[in-house]
Amino acid sequence: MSAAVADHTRARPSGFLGRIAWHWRHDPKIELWICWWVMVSFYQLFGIVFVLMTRVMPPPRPDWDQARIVQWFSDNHTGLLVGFGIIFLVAGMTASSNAIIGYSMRRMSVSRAFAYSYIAIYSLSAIPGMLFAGILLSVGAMRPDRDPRLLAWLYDAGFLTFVGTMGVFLIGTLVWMIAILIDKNRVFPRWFGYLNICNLLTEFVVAPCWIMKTGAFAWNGSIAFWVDTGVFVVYTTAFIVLLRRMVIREDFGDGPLPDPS
Amino acid sequence: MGTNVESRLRAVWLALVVVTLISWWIGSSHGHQEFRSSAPITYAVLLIAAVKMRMIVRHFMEVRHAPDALRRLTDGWIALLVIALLAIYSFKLSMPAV
Amino acid sequence: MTSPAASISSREAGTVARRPGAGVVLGEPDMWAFVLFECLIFASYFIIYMLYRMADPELFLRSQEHLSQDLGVANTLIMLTSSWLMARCVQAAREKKFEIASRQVVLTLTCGVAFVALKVTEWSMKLREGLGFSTNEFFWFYYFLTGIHVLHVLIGFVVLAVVVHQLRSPERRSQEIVETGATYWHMVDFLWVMIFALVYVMR
Amino acid sequence: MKKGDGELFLFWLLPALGLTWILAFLVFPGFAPPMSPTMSAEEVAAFYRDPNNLPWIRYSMIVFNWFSIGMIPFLTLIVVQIRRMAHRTPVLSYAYLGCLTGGPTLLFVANLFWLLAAFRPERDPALTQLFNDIAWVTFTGQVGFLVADCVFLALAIYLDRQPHPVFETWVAHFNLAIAVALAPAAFVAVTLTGPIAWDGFLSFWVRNGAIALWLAVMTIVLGRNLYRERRAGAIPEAGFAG
Repeated sequence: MSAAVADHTRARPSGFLGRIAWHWRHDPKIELWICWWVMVSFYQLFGIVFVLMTRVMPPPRPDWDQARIVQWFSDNHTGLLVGFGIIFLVAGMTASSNAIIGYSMRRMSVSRAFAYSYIAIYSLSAIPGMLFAGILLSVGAMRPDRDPRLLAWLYDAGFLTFVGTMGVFLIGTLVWMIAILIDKNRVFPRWFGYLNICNLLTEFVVAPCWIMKTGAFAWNGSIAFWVDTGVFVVYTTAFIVLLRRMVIREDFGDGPLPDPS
Repeated sequence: MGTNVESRLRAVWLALVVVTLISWWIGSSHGHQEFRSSAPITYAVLLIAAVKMRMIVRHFMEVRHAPDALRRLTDGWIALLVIALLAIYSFKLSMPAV
Repeated sequence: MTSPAASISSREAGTVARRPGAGVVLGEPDMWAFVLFECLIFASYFIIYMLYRMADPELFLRSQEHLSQDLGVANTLIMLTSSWLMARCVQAAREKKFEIASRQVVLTLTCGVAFVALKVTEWSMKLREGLGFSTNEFFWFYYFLTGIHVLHVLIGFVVLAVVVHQLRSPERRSQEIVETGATYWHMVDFLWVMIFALVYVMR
Repeated sequence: MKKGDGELFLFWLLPALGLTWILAFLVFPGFAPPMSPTMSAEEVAAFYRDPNNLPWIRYSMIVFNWFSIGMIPFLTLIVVQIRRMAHRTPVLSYAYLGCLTGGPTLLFVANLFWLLAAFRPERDPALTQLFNDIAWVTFTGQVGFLVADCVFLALAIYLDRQPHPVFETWVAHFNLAIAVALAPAAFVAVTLTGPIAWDGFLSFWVRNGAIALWLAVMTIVLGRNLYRERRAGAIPEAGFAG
């Protein structure tokens, strides 16, 4: 084994593409790195599409009249359609984030039930969390001449499903939190376990968006949207960094694989 | 030694209760049914809240034994929060409906 | 559950002669990271509340009249007392008086239950008076701030249950976990102090 | 009982279910030829009200509703194949597993809106058109999970470095090609005419053709694997032991 290590560390090239090729061929953690990079790219893409292209984040006002909503759809016609096209295409990238998080729970001293329930919950989270919004707002944007009452319904439905999907992320976060806090292997630091409480509580804080049309608790409100999104960004950044550390800490060696049977 | 700690905790608790009752007395309507905007009451109440929070943090949460950084952070948070709230109150800053 | 021996022994030394400024935090530092982040989140809630209040101070005063100051004070006293009992629990556990410590947590928990019961009573009174979440801006914040706080109290019940579980059996009794739970509970206490001042008393 | 037994039952479900899908696909009047996105609300309403169309819309969609979820056992067999590959971690099989419920669930949503549109065709034509739009955009545009499954499987195959890999390398190339063929359909809502509109060459013919081809080829490849494993007598342990 030591001979093999010496052999390919010597061959490790320096160019960017060369390095990628080296990792592809020799890095024993390549699957984990692929999942990690796909996760990071997904969140970058998500930010670009939702903030810059579709203008869905920060959300427009819930109290607009029908004329203003029709105006919004036509202002953002191309951005909505192309942006959500990208999201439809890459929706499956979320699975790699769920896979690596599920894997993190397999490294913990907890039952497999945790990893499996996390993967099961999150395998469908993208649908109420963003794809319904994408479908409804795309359908709104594709026919600007549709009856304004129907456009207004698509607008409401699109934003409420996007902002107001709560239970999936609430229970999913809860499962991960419990796993982290009872884990004896310290795969994640305990502060991150506690940070899960903050993320979990945002799902309660956002609930009034189903009731309010203006103010701090509406779907574009300073509390229901801005504070919650701030917490979510901190939380997401934290787990991306921590998952990277987890992958770096993994030590498979690079000897022969265990016999699969 | 243990009884010393006990009596200090009891003293802190008593002080907190007394201060709460004072802010209750300040805030009670004194026979008037109507609430009126009152800067002195607001200042007093928020400052009392700051003192209470600091007592809880210092004594119950034992921040007086904590590293300097944590002491500065908690004091800084309480001070900044109360200053910000009083500034908004004094200068009547308000927010468009968002 | 982990119980780093080093941290416990430094604690025990601390009970005999606390070195001022030696730099020990109550419980895990990780819990303190959480407390500080929660402070940031709640500070944003409080500031947004104040900004809304100053947009229409009259409305807030008129609505505030409908709250019962007495119930607010009762809640505050219950919360402060529970926090005191929790501090006593930490001290008792430090002195290895686990029976006493355990009793203090149970009393803390009882105070917590009384707090929630009182809060629920108060909410149902307001709702019977027709003052609901969507009544006006003041009541948005009233229900939101007291509601999110009660959620923290409910999470606190789980935390206190873990502490009781620790104290009950000689195999566990991790001082660090007891103190970590206390840190959480005191945070719930001092957040209530601010909510009480802002929602019930200020003018 | 040998571990791995029963996989052949799940496997042989697929050709049977495939027949029902082809049947329902051919019978649905909206697919032959595909409805144009440029139809006006009245034309769409007339399509659903047409007594020659209405029963076939309903029956074909009910058949889809019964059997389209049958895709999941088949995809799960592929997850088990990935678990048998020479990987150090199970993450790629988790990723594949995480994608395989999304596609059929979204197909359900499309199915729901087609059935809704057909339930009361006398409804306001604007509503019928809305339901029809949602159904078509969901049906055609939601290729993300399928694309991701193809890419994850390809990665898993490329990384399966052993003397006798579970799948041959061409299967990975083939899955990537299918992913590329499916990709344009995601942009279905961008235009109402041309190749990526929902009745267009790329979004309808290439997309659905690619899925049919993928199912046929993967059935053969997977079937060969399952029978080879049984002939060899050594069925590696399935599940998530890793």
